[in-house]
Amino acid sequence: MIAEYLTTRFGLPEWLACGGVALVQCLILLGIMMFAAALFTWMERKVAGRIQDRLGPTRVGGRFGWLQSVADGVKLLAKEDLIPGEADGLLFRLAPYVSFCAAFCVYLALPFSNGWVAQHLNVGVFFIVAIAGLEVFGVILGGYSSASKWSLYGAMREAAQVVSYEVPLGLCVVIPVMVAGTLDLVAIGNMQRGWGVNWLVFHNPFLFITFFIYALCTLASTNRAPFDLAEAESELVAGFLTEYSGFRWSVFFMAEYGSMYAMSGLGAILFLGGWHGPIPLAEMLGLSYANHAVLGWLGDLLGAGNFLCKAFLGVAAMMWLRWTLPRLRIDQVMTTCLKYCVPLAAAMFVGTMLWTYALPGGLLPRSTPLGAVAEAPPWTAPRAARGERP
Amino acid sequence: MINWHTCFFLLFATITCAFAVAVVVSANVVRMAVCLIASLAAVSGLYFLAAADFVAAMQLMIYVGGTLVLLVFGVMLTARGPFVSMKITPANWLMAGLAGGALLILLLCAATSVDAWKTAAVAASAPAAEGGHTVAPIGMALLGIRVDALEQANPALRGGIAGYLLPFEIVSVHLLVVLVGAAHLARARRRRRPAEAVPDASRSA
Amino acid sequence: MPVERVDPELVEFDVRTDEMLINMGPQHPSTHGVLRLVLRTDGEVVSSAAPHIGYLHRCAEKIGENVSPRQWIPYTDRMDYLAGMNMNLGWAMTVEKLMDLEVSEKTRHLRVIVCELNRIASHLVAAGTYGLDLGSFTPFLYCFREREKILNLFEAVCGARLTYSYIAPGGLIADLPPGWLEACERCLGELQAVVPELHAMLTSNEIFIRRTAGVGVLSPEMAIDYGCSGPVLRGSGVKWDLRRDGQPPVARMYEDYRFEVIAQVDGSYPRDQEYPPVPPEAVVGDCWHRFYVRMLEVVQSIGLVRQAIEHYRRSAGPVSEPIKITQKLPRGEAYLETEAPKGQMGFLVVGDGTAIPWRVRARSSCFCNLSVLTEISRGCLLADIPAILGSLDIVLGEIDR
Amino acid sequence: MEVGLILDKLKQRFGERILGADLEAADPSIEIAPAALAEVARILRDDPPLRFDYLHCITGVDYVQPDAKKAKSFPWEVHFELLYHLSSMAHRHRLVLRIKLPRWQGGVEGQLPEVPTVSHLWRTADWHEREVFDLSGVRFAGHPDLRRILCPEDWQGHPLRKDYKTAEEYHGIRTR
Repeated sequence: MIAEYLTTRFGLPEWLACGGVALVQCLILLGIMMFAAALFTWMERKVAGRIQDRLGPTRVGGRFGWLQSVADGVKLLAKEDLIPGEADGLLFRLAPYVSFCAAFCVYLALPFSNGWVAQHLNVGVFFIVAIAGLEVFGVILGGYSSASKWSLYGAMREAAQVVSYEVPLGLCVVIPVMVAGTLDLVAIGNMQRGWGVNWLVFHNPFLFITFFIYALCTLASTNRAPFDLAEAESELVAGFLTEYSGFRWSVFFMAEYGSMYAMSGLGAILFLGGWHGPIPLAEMLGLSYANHAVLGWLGDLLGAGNFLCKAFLGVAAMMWLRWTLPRLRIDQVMTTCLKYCVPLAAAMFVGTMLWTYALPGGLLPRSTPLGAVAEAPPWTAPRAARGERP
Repeated sequence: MINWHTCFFLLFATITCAFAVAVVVSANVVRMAVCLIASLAAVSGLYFLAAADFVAAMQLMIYVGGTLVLLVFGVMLTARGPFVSMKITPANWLMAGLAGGALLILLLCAATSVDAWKTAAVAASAPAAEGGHTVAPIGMALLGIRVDALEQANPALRGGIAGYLLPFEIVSVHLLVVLVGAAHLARARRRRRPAEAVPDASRSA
Repeated sequence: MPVERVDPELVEFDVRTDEMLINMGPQHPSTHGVLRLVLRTDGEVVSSAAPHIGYLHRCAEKIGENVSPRQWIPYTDRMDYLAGMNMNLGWAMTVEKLMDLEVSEKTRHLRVIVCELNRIASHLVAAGTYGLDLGSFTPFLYCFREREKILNLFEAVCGARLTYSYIAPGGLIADLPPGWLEACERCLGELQAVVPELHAMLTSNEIFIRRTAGVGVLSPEMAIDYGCSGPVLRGSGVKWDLRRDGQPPVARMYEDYRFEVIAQVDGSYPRDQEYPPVPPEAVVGDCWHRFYVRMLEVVQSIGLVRQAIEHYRRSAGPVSEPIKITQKLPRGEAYLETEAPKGQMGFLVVGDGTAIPWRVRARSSCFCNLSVLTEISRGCLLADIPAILGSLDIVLGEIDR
Repeated sequence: MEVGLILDKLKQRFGERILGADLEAADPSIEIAPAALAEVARILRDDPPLRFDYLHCITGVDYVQPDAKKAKSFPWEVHFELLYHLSSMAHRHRLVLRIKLPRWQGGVEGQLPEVPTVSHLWRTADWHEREVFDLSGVRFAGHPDLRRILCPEDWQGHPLRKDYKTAEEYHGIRTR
């Protein structure tokens, strides 16, 4: 939409306009991811401090130590980037960026508000689940190329865990998609408009339990809290991260925080009504495109705020878990996946299927009928008509 | 007609071919696996360009996310594992080159003999439907609805194929059974030799 | 749970991987000091764990043959540096046994106060670092916040926070400063409140139970055979505590105190305090029980210190002075073991008539407790090694001496 | 059970191999011949009325006065002594086994005295014997894995011997 606005208004050559738009979108997403990573390093220390009855950083730049993440960044940049002697140089350098790209690509298909999405994919959910599976390569390469037994242990554990948790994650993601009838994230988000009751998580009891299984699988697949076996300090020193230092180490951590934020964002859209707050403020205040374009845009902005808060709360919950629970053993992690998550998710799948079959309209009166064909946001309509692609 | 479409197409095509060659050339096992991952990911990029979203995501998930993770596991778990590098003797090179070259020539002839592909112009303005929307038709075809003949006037022609759901399910169950059997057979079973009593660690450091 | 093999004759390997020899230590976050474990692992399963010690060996016993007993006290502090008072007590009482010295009532009660407080501090460190070994960071900070309060009390008594050298052969180097007893009672009150929190955070935490119950099971016979002592022995259900069944000098020190020996005898712990129930998966002698015994002993020690404060207030007279450096030692031998937080710490002194002992020997409890590691960690997983090692609660200063 | 009774019981069974006893000392002890250690230890552990199931520690004491000046006033004759502190949890009684050994085997400097091992009776003896071998220099026949436990593997000499001189340097590091 912006692309042909630029070509008509400023007469820019067509390819420059599209290239510029794509570049701007990537920069915005990268900015969000960097800001999120910085915010979370600061927040992790504060949450840990609060839980452990201490203050966390207070003196680094101002009262609440909010400059702590910048200080960390500078420290990591200044630190020497050493590569172990017999390490496989090329793969050692490549690993963090593979992990980071996988975490970044998830943001491409993630809608922040109605239509505010970098790449409006028809297979949004499926694309995100596929890309989330690639992050494990960065870890495996990192572990193997550090050429030390400990990192190999860490890499193998992480790979086994993430790969085995993709199964229940996929199942949990399919259930809301089945209820919503489409893979397109924007459509799923639009379906949950109106009061909080319309959120998919309250659609039926099975979906409610699925949300918690999804939370568990996200914890495991982003290697957090009770499942953080890869860098289990007490056993494997730092797992595959042992040999990394300085900027490469921070790229790995940005990837981890990025994928944490993205997965909790996906959870927010699939289960917690995406960019719709519990109270439909946008309709109440009349911020819709019907009245005026700018008002509609403000409504979307409010929606984006909603979405960011929900994802933020998801990450806060992950941190809260990390500082209270001890770590699970590798075989316990595997048994929880195989013996608890997968059968439970399958049962929820069957339950939801029967539920939608028995009560097509759903138990509660819904503001928007489910399964409706995805209504693209009004201003993107013209682009759909033409065959032109960026 | 230079636009992003052709530019990206060329980029992905070169990545695929280059890394495919790299797989063959490289000596280190894990580097081979990484090159294979790169080339298959580039193939998925090609699918995206051809507006086949579903197939592209499927490629990413099945090939890159599934098969190659197993491949890397296999490389890591084998006895000498990731630290082995294979020496390739000139004789092997020769034979491989011959076989590869012959196949390449065959493919090129086949490709150029199809007249539909001859005119470059046609390729440039392929009818790329916006955003793909291929998932719903694929789903319906799976269930047996003739997607291409949907707007057909007389209803008789609309149906007609039994759909691919049943064979699809049978094949997947079959594959599962085969894999479980293979895993079971692969388990090395041997009688415990009396000498191999539980080693008392304090005797040997 | 160690990997059970259904049919011992048929050895089944999923994927034939060769065994890997891994060095865990001497610099490793969870070996509680400079201990090197050579692990032979087959995938995640550890087939044998051979500890290598001696990295912190200072040969304190050789130095003991050149200095007088009074001057050797600082060396005992540095053996189990988490329980300096108990080490001093052991050496002081051994020399008193050799010289047949008797200390005043007031000194005896003051020694009980200080040693039991040090036991609480040592168990708090054990509980905190055990949480760290299993991955939960928070209990560590709660435990050390409480331990700081006890260290402040010790600082008021003898000026040091870790190596006190407070108890010397013959008596104590100083009496309590005024107002110390009230501060001590306040601290005990706060400690009493923290114990249920620790129980909630660790003992009855589902994941903690899953990680420790049934792991590293030590049978009572093996515990006695390997000479284990303290919470490791009591965790295996052997009701043996030197404070009650020790040699006469030690038993006399605790004779007018009411306390329970914490050990699970025929299925139950002494019910003189409320504590979370024993989970069904926990087997007597596993990591969970060793941790649990330590947590219950903290409450016992709080009770003991309260009683000792009462006795101290009632006893009159000065605190007895320690012996002079030039004090002559009678000819003969004396061996005495006292109940240190980690186990039975034994000292042997051979006097030859001069002021310098002829031979000094320290028997370390962790030395024997560690020797069990090979036996109980056979067939466990790699993640169980820190769990088992943490439950044995070893200090390398004491092992290597 | 009184040490005197234990002494009589052992004397009946082993006769002259029980060399003596010191019952009045703070820790009553019984002295036995080095060769008889294994059997006496087995009886002490397995005999129901004795039941010494807990071996506290094994200590090596070196009785020699290296510098000549004090040699005259040296109260003991020159020998090496091994002390086994035993106790029984069942009967709550304690005993010290004392074994007198020549400082060097057959008087030859550097030849370590030999004593049968008891590590098959009490598993804790395994490490304690290794420590006595490492620090005091006594060889235990039949010990499964007699290596140094505290000093480095290739350390010269036994530190707790009275006439021990630390080597000038160790792997190029000056020790004195």
